[in-house]
Amino acid sequence: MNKTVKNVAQALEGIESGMTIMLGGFGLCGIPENAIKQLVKMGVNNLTCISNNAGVDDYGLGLLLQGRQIKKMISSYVGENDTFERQMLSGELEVDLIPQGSLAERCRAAGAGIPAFFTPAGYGTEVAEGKEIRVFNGKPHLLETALYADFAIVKAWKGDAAGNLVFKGTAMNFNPMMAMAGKITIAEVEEIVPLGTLDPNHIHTPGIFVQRIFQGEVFEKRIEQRTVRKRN
Amino acid sequence: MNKTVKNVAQALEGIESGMTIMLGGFGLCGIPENAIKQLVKMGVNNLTCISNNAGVDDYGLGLLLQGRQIKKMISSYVGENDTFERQMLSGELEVDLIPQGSLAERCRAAGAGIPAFFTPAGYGTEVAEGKEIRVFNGKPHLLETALYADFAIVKAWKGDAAGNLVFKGTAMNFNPMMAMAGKITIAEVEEIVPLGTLDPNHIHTPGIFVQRIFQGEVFEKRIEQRTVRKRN
Amino acid sequence: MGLDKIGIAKRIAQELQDGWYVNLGIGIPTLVANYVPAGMSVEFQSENGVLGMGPFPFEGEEDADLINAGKQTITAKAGASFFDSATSFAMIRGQHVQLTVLGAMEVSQNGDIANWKIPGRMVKGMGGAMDLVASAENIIVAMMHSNKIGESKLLKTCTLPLTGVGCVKKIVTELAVLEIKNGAFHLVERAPGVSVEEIIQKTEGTLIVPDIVPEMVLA
Amino acid sequence: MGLDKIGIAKRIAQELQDGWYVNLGIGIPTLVANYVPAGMSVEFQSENGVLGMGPFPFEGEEDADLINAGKQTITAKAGASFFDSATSFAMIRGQHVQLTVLGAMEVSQNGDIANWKIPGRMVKGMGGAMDLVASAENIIVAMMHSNKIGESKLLKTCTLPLTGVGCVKKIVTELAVLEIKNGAFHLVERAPGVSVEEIIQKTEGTLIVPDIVPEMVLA
Repeated sequence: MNKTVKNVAQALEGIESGMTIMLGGFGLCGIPENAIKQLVKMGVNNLTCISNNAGVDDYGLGLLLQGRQIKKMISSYVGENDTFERQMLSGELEVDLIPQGSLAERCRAAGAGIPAFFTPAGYGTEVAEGKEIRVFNGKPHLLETALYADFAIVKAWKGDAAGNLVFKGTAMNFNPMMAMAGKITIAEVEEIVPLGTLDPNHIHTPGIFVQRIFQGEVFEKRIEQRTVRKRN
Repeated sequence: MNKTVKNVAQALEGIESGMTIMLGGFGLCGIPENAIKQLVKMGVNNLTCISNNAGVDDYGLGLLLQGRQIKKMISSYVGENDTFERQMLSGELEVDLIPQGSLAERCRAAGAGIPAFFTPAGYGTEVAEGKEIRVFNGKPHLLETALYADFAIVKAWKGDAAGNLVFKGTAMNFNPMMAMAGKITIAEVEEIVPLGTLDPNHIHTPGIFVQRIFQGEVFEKRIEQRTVRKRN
Repeated sequence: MGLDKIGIAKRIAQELQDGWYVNLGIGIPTLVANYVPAGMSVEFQSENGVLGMGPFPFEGEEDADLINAGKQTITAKAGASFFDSATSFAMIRGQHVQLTVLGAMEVSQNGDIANWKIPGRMVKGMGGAMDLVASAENIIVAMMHSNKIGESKLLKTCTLPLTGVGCVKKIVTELAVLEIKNGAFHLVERAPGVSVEEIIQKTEGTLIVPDIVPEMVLA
Repeated sequence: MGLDKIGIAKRIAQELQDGWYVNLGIGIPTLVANYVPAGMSVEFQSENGVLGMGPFPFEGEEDADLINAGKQTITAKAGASFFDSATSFAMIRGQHVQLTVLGAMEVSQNGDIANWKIPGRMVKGMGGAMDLVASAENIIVAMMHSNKIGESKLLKTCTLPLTGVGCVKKIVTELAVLEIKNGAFHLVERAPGVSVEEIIQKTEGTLIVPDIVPEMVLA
């Protein structure tokens, strides 16, 4: 099974305005930056984007916000982005804020055929409004439902033609669950390696969850908060 | 944090008659064989064992069945064990049979703080009796609850003093979820390697889920169905 | 008369499609892997945690840590992956597996299947079968048309405890290929040399027989 | 008067216990990692997917693929592990993390906490805070006693949208250590040189003051 496509344009074929798209990453770490640039180029709009964060003003999902391509964001944390806050407070951008653990689990649930589950996160807060509450082990929990997407776009370190993915460090974050949840999952990788190169014991996302894979052209991999210590 | 204990006896301290114990493995693959032998030696009984299978007559959990140490088995498949079938049909052994995917997910749920979730598995069968049914996406689902255990005993290939575990091949199976679900999780490993040896990108079970780790003395690793092909 | 186990496996292999992920149950279904049409890329998932199963190992190369769901020693192909049971059933429940082939003790004309328990006599457990049949879009049952004492296994209503309801779409037996729709078995093909009359006689459930019932073509 | 941020972090570090896994929020809580008592083994979990965080990297060794939940570049110690967000919150929700330290905009005397939203003015999102406060057995809030315009942040009732209810057990501010029980703040320690009167004056919620309020001892 060869899922390799030759470039980002081919990888993103079929994405249309109005669709729901999941994008991996935490902050700017592990985001599919080549695919995001391509979405800008394609000019699709009215998108519902499911992503933990919304990038910064001029990088990552911030680029799609600047171009007003996003109708609705489903995220857990959207600080660090003034465009975002402005569009949200002015009401031109719909926002659904979800506790980070619930966001991760709701993506996984979609991919795992689990339509709903109970979690304690958000009980007693506005997140619980309209949701079923049930007590387990003496503690109230909310019923949260699976989050599906037309396309999931994830970023991995290495991948192969079978769609197997390996992530590096904390660039893994939401990528594996989103890969599971997309009707069509597109993987952007830094390097496509020959089949058989990846140790089958070390594969983070088995190829079954991935429909298309491409090697990104340029990885800026911008750092949001460069914190260092001096050498003695 | 050094979670290494010097031998299986020390690892299993605190396990008492009447407790609920999870044991990893699928068939005879990836079972904590040293720990099982120690349970025989300890003579604890009235155990509730949660394990996908029940071993064979003279190996794995079959040893505990022979000694009538098990009061109740919670499993998905128990073929290949005559002692088991006899004790079950005679009524001396309580058995709760659970669809394999629900078993895996119920262990994970316990470890993940998710008290219950919906699954389609078992709808319309005796597994659904007494369970809440709800339709999602036009399809009926059952509400399944988390499965907890006093102790979880898992088997890994390699581990370190921090409790990080790496599994090999299909010996992984139920071990990672059970490691998450135990109030106390004991890891039996073939080799304890120095801290820092395991690549943090390749750890299957992060040490936070493991309270004690020991290197097993002897690994028979019996094969249930030896199927081979001839060389040309 | 009719197909042997290999024949059934060969016929089911014709149902495979390029790019599919397939879960094969214990017994006849396992044999399907040997007859993937040339030039077709199909990956086999085993619910104990492997994708990309290869053939049995060469003698002396068996690895106790590498088995399939039938507990048989196997190998892994280039591009294979190992994963835990929760992830494995995420693949199954989440419908990432395109086809499930499994055996059955009984199938009813509305697609119910029973294959895990004979009350008071035999209880092996459902293993992964309940998850598989509740989740898969495509389920093919591979079985003999009749049981050991000659009773039809294609019934109006199952008599044994169910594994799943209304889920079986297609059945391949030693005698025929049948589809289930609108609450009836539909005869699609007959095995070489098997008469329509024999199939009618050995099918207890409602059987719809078209005017022409082609004979299977096996390579 | 009172502690600086480092002082607050040092005082919280005294609450650590050997063998604990700890999640530190953004801001003051992050500083706690620098003051783990000697000889004590504590591992830090960051909800973006790392256990066993080490110090910041040396200049020039920053790795964009290795950050903490505050998006700061970090390092990993020997024995560290990386994992996905679902596994990370399994650790948190499943109570495998023994202590959570986080900041707050408001805390009420029954342990409610608000720290994610000011309606109409600021909405950053709750990030992992709602999962953390709903799950953790031990939650310590690290914050200033008053907000920028001098209003108490220790209230009878929170005015801002809540992050969690009845979950905060302990608060460390620049002025004091307080415990929450039976619907009231209990003064446990005062910062060096801070008077009980000042703490009373700056606490809007019900404050129980014992006869003797020891001064914090900071190394």
